[in-house]
Amino acid sequence: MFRDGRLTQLVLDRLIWFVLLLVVIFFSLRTDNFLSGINLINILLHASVLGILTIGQAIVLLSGNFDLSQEGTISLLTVLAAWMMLPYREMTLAQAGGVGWELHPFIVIPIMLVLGALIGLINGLLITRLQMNNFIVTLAMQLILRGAAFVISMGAIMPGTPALFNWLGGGRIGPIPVSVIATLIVFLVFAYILSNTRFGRQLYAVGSNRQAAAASGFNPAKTITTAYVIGGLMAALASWMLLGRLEVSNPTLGVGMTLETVAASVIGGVALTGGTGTIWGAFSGVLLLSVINNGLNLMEVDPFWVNGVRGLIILLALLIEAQKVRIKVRTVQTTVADKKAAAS
Amino acid sequence: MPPHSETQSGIEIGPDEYPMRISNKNDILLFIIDNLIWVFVVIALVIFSLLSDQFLTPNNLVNILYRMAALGLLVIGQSFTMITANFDLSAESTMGVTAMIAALLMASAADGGWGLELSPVLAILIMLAVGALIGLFNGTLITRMNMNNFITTVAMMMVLRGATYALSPGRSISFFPKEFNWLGGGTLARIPLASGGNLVIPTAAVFLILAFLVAFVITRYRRFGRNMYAVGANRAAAEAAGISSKKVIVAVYVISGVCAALAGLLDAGRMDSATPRTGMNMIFIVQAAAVIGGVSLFGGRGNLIGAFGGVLLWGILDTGLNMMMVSPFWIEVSRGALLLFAMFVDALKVSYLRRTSIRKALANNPIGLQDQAI
Amino acid sequence: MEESEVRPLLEMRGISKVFPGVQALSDMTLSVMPGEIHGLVGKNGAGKSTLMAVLMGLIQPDSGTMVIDGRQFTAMTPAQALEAGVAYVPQRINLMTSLTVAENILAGQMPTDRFGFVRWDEAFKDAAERLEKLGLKLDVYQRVEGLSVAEQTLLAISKALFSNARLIILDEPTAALPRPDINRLFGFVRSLKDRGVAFIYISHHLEEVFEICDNVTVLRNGRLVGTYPINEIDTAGLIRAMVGEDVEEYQRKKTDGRVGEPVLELKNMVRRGHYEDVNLTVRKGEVVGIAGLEGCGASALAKSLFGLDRRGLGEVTIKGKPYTATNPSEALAQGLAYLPQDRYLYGLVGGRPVRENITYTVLDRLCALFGFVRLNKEREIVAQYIEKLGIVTPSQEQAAALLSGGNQQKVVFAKLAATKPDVLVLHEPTQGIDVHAKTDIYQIVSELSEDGIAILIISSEVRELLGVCDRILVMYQGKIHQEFRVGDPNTTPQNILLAIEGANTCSETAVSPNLSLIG
Amino acid sequence: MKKLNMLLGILMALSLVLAACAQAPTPTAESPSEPAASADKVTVGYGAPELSGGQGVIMNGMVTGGEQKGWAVVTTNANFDAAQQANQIDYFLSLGVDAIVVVPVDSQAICSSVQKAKDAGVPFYTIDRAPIGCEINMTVQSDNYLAGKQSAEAMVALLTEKYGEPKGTVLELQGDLGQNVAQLRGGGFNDVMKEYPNIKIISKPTEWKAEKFAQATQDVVSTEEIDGIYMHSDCVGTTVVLSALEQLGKKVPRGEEGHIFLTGVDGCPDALQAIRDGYSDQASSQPMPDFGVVLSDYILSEINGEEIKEGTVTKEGALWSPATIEKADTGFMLNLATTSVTIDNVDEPALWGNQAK
Repeated sequence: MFRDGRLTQLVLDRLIWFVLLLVVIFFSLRTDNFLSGINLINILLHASVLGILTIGQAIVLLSGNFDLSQEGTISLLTVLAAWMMLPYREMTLAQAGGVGWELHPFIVIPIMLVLGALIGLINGLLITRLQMNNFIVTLAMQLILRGAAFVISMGAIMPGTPALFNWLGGGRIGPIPVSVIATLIVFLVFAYILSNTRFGRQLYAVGSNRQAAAASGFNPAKTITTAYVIGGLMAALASWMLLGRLEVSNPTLGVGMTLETVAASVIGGVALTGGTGTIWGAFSGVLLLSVINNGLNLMEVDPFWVNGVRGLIILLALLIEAQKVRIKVRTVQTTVADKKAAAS
Repeated sequence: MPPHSETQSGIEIGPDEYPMRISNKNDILLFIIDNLIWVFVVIALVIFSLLSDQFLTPNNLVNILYRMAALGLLVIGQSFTMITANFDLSAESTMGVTAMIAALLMASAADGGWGLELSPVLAILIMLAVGALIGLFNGTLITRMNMNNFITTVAMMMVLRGATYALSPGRSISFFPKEFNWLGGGTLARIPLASGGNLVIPTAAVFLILAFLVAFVITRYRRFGRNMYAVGANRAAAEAAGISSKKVIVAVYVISGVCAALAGLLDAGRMDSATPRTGMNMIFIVQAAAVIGGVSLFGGRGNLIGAFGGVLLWGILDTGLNMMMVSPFWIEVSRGALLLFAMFVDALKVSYLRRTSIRKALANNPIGLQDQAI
Repeated sequence: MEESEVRPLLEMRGISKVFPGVQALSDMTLSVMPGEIHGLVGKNGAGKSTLMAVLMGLIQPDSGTMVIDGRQFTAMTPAQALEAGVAYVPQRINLMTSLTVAENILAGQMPTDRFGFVRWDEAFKDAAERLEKLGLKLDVYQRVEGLSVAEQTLLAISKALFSNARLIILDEPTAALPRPDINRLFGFVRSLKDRGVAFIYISHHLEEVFEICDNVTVLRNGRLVGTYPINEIDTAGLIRAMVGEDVEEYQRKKTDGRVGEPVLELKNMVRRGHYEDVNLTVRKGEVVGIAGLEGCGASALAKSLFGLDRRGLGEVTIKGKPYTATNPSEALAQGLAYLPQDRYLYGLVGGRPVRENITYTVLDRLCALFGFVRLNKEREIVAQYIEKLGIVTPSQEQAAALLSGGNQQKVVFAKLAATKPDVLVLHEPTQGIDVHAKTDIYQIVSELSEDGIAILIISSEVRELLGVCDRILVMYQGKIHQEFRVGDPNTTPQNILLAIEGANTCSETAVSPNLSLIG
Repeated sequence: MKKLNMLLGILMALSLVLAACAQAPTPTAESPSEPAASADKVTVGYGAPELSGGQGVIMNGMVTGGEQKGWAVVTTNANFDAAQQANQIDYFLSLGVDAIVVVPVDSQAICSSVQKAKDAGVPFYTIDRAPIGCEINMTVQSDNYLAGKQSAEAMVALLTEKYGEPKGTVLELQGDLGQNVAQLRGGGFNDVMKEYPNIKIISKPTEWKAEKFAQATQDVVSTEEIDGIYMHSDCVGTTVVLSALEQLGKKVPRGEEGHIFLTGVDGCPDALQAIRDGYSDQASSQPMPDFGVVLSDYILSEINGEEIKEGTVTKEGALWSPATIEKADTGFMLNLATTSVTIDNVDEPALWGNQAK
């Protein structure tokens, strides 16, 4: 069974899921209603926005780049959407109405998506056409976008987005939140796209060996740009979802999410160097993070300690996860040896 | 390091790690291009002194260094780790936690401290030790446990920040002995100016320059420094040359930890207090400064002088934008735009280098594929 | 003194290593005398690399002992191996590309003054001098990424020598070297041999083994076949020992060059500094070889044709239609496929499954609406090629990097063949591939040509060209220097080698290959 | 060539952006060209700790106060970063402003800057939070600790009304525990609650992040029996928490079975609206816009060399009046009254939440 270490590898490739299981067990022991249906839904609910974002981040990472601009996109698009939809209100302090266009959500949502894609396109072009450093470009983009969000909103919140708009973020089908269903669908779609479409192939090829990809007739620049456009689109989708759930825009929305998405991706086995990792891996990372956040909310932890504990758990998860590398090395050696045996 | 990551960004063909030979025109040109960051610094200085007449005063210029001291120390630490192709995102929290620990050690129980009321010197030594320990821990996890350096340090960042909140708990601690504040807040000298008034030279400003000099000497003129580059450039080859990459990596994390502790010392000394949020959200700016300065995110490239330039540039932007009285609502946008602009000019440099393939390195690497493929 | 003369520098006895499911080495014995150049041959997977890994301390043997220079080891660490004076020069050069030549040479031991500060001036001087001793002309200030493959190989070998190694393992050192460099290398190896340094020389180029080695050890399936003094065995015998049965040299059924209309036509191709007035025609079903030294313009020509490099002036037509491709995708679209020399860098995406690697070039044809790949169709095609080219892989999903060299090359072939090209340009198609796989590759080539594809082979292995091609063009200094039609009486290896060297015969270069070819 | 054109194009675009930033419409600042601190014109430097929610209001208040007097008010934003705030005060000093007004990011860390200002002879004022451990000219604040207490008392009353005795479970949505605003608002609340052992407090930190308000509410309310929620900031919280409750089907108006009591500090417009609609119960409203306006009077009088005296200050129709000025060891302290807003006084026009800009 273990002869060629396939089973071992099978397990190792999915180790993160076992880690996840461990964490779940831990929390269900430490808290009462952790495993209650409603709470499981909560977990998925929190996994939704982060999940959508992480898809974008993971795809950009797979192409061998970073996207730090996503959280800026969220700030800007949430503010912009509220600003376009809400009726004009004489600006009471700290709280603004819209610009007065009162656009219908069906107009606003496409605008958001287009803008998101556009931001991604700009990132992509700057990085591929001009060979600008992806890290800095997207970081600068983040500053610009969030800054713009503040300029538009003057720091004020804009509450009361229309119900139609909120459906994605806040609506429910039976007991299941729409956002959860939507997120799962998006994950399915992209998992399929990455494994079964031309783009998916190009993404992995470009991410793991750019020269070979180019020599196979691919166009790395185009692929990377597309990756960024998807990143932007996902950010836009996430903005829609988030704003729909909160029903109020706030220029500080999305602060600090970049780290979370990158963390989720990497925990899920997406390599920062590109080319390795899967959407489902990223999904497992997202789940792990949201399980931890949720569990800590249910546990009676000293509020001062919450973040510390959170970090600790992630650290432990990584520690377990990391052990596979050693074992893997051995398995790979064997497989190679097998090949050699087979060859001779 | 994936081949494309290199071709991605211009600045990674940054300043050379070896002494430049100025033998012919090309080399001089190359030298300028390689140190483009300094051109940026000058341009920024000129622009802002045109826009704001309070900008180009000796005191203000010195103060830029003074304000960037803590950031600068973090950049040094980060550059060390980045040269070996690692990240240390926990640095910002290390800075916070060490400062807080020192404060707790010195403050009386009445002021929310631990009531030990240690002498500043002792406190400083301890905080540096703690910094080193954190670095050691990071390094060990990453080298011995094969944990991904990025995500590990992110987790550590959370842990340490949490610890800072929990230790304080949540409160700031202030009013330290003069000796403790000397490095961060003290002044070294007052030089009377012809224009009247004094040129005040803060200790921190001088210390920053010294620190960068030392760091530069280490990375260029010590074996350890060269081993760092070797490990970052090609870990396997370094191993083959008998360099113990694990030792080197652990060492750079320790250094990064100590630098973060020093940053904490500077910050706490300057503010005369340690807050639970000390250092929060600095890390990306730190990395940005390093990268603008030509330190590669993927190891083996860049030098500390360049990184210093990066720090200066950031400081100038910060000061300049504030002094131009740009509305706070607009300031972030401007900062981002300027950053983008710097990157853009840098990109121009690379495309120029490739056109006139002065350096075979560029002719060889397959950027060309990408261009034609479009 | 006396016994140290007779005492072998390296003695490996009864080395065995079992990986789960495979006996990688069983009771291997190897003994190398000081100043001996010891050939180590065997097909891929015969256990050469495992044995070397044991010697390098990378793998701990299950049983057996090693005696290096009188010191006995049962197992050792890489550090110990280095310390004992064992150095390894891998086939794929492993240098710090972003650092200078000097730093690569002195890595880990930069000269320092008494305060421990690195002395750069001395470092560069020292490095330069060391290279000088080897007769190696390299700019020590240059970054390695700026060096050519050949230069990098030489640098890597020199590095091993600088680390005061007593026993140097050369793994396919000549794979990417032009003849003059090979001669320089061999000359150098011999000079060291006289100083008592021993070499283990791993190569698939048997003629080189005959040229340089004193003794040769043959492995098969992890077992020792035998160790022979070089002058007591010939090529045929060696191959027999490696393969286990007689394989006569491959001979493709030659087509007559005149039949079949021209497919690929180059007219007055000029790219200054690379090649000038190149005119050549490849006809349907014809296999044309290009031989020449590194930098003779052949590889530049091939790269330019495929759009990996600027093309320069001149007219190219495929089947009469003007050929205008400026990048690989256009090239493939216009019917020209190229098998790159470095399959690791340009050929394969190692991390991805065989299936994907094979279909990269034809995705568009496989894609339905919205670029969705029709998977079953894909699997079909892949299965075809796996079967047709006899690729040995446990499944289509196997990561390409885990295949043996020969099978990897076959995958690249499949990738190209899948595009159903009119013209196929092969660059060193059998580099670093074992004898068996080579025969397979030749088989594939001839089948493809029978399918009517015009094939252009650039190779440094003359016997290979003689075996496969209808015509052999020799390029020298950017020009087509001479043409040989296979079957003509004057088409002998010697003449071709002479032409490659530019006709002006310098004894050493002309003679040494002869020896090997006669053998 | 094409490439070059594109480069130029982007170059143009970027320089435009830059221009935009340089001459950004800065409602608060004079154009950089003329020296900020000229003899005739009074310049005040204002340092905000951040710009979202109530802080934006306070800044606007200061700006309007200054503009009424024809001053130039230079504004900066420290983004929660004490060191950054110190930098910005340095800039003020090098600009030679006539007075510095700051909402300290950190009440203790500010003191080093205070010292600098003293050395430079520039008067120093703080709003919303007094410094701890150093003396300044004046602080205008409405007691955050008091605000917390008010919300706590309201909550206790509501719980008593519900159960006949003070008991139940309350979720406390905390701000950033690293900032003493959150500490004061939490402290005031918990000090009151200490006296009622039967009231269980579940505290969750949110770092003022709307997402975290939502998540904590979702997680806790769906798994625990929650009677009430106390928010350290109803500007950030109200809408978010209510929508979270709605999604849980627990958004029930006052008086009906299963209504969850909602109290908070700030008194933002939407909080008041929620009170009107019957979903929220109490808000401790601070006269944020008035801070700056009131302070500007005292700055003016000090510039004119008048002394600030202790005693009570009254202003017609202002909710904060009567206020008291007392001399604390951190300088003069003007405490503006905090109003506990309930359904009874929610329509009071003087509430800042009801005022238009």
